[in-house]
Amino acid sequence: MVKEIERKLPVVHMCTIVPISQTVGANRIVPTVAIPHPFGDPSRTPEEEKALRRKLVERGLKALQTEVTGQTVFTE
Amino acid sequence: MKLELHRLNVKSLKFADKTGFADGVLSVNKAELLSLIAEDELLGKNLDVDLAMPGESIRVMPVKDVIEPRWKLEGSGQIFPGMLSDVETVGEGKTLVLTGAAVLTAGKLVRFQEGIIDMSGPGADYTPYSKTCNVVLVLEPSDPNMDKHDYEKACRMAGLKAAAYLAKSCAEAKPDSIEVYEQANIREGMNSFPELPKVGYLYMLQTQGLLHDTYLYGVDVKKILPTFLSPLEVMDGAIVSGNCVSACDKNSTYSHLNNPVIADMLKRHGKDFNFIGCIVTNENVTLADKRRSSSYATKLAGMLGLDGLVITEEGFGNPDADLIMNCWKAERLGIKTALLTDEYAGQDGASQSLADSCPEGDACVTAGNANEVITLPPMEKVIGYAHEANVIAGGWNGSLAEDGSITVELQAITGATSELGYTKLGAYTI
Amino acid sequence: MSFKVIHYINQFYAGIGGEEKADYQPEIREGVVGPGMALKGAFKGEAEIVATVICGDSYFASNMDEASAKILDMMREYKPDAFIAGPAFNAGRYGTACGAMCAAVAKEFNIPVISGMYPENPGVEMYKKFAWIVETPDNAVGMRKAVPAMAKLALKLLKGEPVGKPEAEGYIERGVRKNMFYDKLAAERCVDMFVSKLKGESFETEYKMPVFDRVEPQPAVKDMAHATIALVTSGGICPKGNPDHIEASSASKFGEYDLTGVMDLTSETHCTAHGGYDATYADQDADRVLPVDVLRDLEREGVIGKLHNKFYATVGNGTSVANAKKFGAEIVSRLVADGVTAVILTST
Amino acid sequence: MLFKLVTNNMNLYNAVKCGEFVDGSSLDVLVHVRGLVHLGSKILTHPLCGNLRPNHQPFRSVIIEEKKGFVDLDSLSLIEDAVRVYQSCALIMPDAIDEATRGDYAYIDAELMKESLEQYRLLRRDLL
Repeated sequence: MVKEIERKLPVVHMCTIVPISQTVGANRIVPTVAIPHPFGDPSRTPEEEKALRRKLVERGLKALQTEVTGQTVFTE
Repeated sequence: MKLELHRLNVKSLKFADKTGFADGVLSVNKAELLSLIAEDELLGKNLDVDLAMPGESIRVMPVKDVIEPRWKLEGSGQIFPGMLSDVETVGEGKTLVLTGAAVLTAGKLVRFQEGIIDMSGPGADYTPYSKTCNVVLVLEPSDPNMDKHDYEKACRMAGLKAAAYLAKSCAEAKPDSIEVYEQANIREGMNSFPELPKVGYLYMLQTQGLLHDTYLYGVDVKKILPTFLSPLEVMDGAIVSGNCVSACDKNSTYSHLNNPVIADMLKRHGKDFNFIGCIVTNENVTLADKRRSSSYATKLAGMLGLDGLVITEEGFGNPDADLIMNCWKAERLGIKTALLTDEYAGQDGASQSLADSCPEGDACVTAGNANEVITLPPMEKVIGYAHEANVIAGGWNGSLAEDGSITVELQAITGATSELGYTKLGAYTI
Repeated sequence: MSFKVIHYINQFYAGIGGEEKADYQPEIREGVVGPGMALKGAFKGEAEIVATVICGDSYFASNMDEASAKILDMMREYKPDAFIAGPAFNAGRYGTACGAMCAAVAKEFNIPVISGMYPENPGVEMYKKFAWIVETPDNAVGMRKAVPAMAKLALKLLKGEPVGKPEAEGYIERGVRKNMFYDKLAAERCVDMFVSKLKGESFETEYKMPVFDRVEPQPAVKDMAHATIALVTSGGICPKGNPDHIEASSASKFGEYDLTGVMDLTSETHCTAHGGYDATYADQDADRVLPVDVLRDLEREGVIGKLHNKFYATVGNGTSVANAKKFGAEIVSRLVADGVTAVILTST
Repeated sequence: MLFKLVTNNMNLYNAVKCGEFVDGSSLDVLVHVRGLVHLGSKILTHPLCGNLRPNHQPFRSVIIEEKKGFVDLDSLSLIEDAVRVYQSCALIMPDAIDEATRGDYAYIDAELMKESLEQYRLLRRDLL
């Protein structure tokens, strides 16, 4: 799916299991928290959780604004 | 290392007063053979020996192991070292082979592991052991509540004993043919055929625990680190099956002795490649073991400077993980691989065949889909227990019809999808 | 006695009419109608078309279960030995109907089912497992080529003759494994293949393991403050109640959902349809899979131009590569049409 | 490190120091393990052990190291594959088979796990 999108639009794949993302052919990859809650962490307070989520989304936006030539994993 | 196989071509079987071989007929003294296996007090009183010949309307089930009768006439050690005989190294000298004969161990174990051998009809096409003249041991435990480890061992030993006994009793006969095999030591082997690629055989053995075990010189293979072995040792019974699951793709002791991959690699040695030897490895249940063994086995291949490995799997499911690890670890060391496995694609053939895969596994031969369903028509005679069809692997409740026909998946047929490649079965995508 | 075949065609090939008649209800007629004539000729008397089922494409598409049940009932009295549908060429709804009917007939009567389609017809991907689909050109000009191939395959199946590999027989690979006896032992075949691989010669593996290809990355987004960002997820997030009935695994569809005015996903409004992970956390707060709340904040703060007012969701779990590709292609063409700049794809 | 057995085999559950009993099918066991792996637990024994086709294995037992954090990739691919295998075929429910056969299945399952349980010191000594 990610490859088909990438044929026409820039896409950042945000997911927990980076190797799977690499296997399916994503070019911009941002690792997330956990499979059942990629953008959250139920052990934190709702405020902390949202801050965590925002950090991840900002990282995703940064990835979209970065030129890449091949598969790149953005960890900060 | 030099081994001569002295072959007697067995074309028929009969019961007689004396066990021996003449004019293609293997005579069996039933009482003597019975008393030999009855020595084991773990076995019960109602033991029997029966004969099943190719083309007869006979069904043998459930079958545990198939063993080819062999006996060493000369050379160090004796057949099935560490198991039946002393632990001395084998693979040299002269070994008598009753070609065309086999011992089948049949009887109840834990119930759902053993297979079916039909001597005629459609089922016969799927098992290599419908073409052998079979001496069938029908076994039972002396105590129905006996520990299953003990009983599995008793059955295993009964088969090996019978096979050795039959061959030993024919030691005086003049062989119909003699095959000579020579295996150079590593130094010589490495220096011969410098223009040819050096290759090995990675021999994976089922080792998951009770009823899923294999023995090397009597050692439980799940406890070894991968090790190097000459193909000639395999011909003398260095590897013995203690494996009962599943009938279609467990490697019988017979198929170890006659390993067709080894046979073909020896045939092409010096022509297409330089065959250096076998690396034996295991298929254990823990992931640490799987990682260790695959790394170690491929490391051995790397240390030997091999250019290629043929890899055979035993079993399916989690051994697929071992197969795949062996494959990509070898390929990443620059060692080219070809894989031999079987498939579990569902009765309709539409499921994914293997539980694991890797892009490096681009040369893969399969011995067929073990889930394909077959109906075996009734036979005039059943040796063993036909009603087990309802509980063996590959059968289901209702597999056995009233007329005696049995509808099962191929996995219930002994050797049907042999991953040593001992049948012509394969699969393709429609 | 020749074999009895039932033929399925749509309203167009029955000469009833085009799109305006696509809601035509199923009927069965004795004997041959339309392209059945060509089939009949190709059978050369070895099989006979005893009846022809006609159904409008739209009618079938919008009443699938009902239509196929009705058609099966109509067919019963003819006791067919085989079922042939189409050929449908590249007509999507016709192909889907042919495929669905083949699958239903095979299940109900356990007889050979054959259709003919262009490889890109969506009916192929959906039904190739259940039917023999002969590869045809993309339009009816290919009728002359398609019909004899379908008839030949049908006769082979009716006579119980073994069917060869797809390329030899002209059908589209079904992805189903079938056993056969080769001339050589598996061991010998393996060593043969091994030698070919060592020598660098070409060889054909007997079992293909999955492989993956790559796509060139798109250029970066230059002006994020004016960009429209869309959210897409394979994590199965959908409005509560899963209105489109997206399957928990092996999804056959994706959903398009409106985000107009949605500032935050809550347990009241959204849930996950995904069956491949513990749904507790996503059901409590779907922002954990699809971060709508944060993107709304960023939109308000001007970090991004805006959040696209629709999001797209499917379930990645067990979904076939072909379906995933199809979803991706369809979604991105809608996004491009809506003027979206870039995509955040979230997966679990 | 917390080693733990996840199983639907009551006999085995009763024989270990640390276990989690799943009241259900073999697939239920695998799905439960999958949930734990998704949260960071590591699988220590292959979820498909035993050379029986899934429709002949009413019991499943998996040893895991329970923890939270990064997903262990080997564990993940193993458990996802195992779940896929079990989802693709008919299952036997433990309570749908006669007692003698069920006993055999439970025994085999226990035997296959025994060495691994010993290796991770999970077997209760008082039962040895």
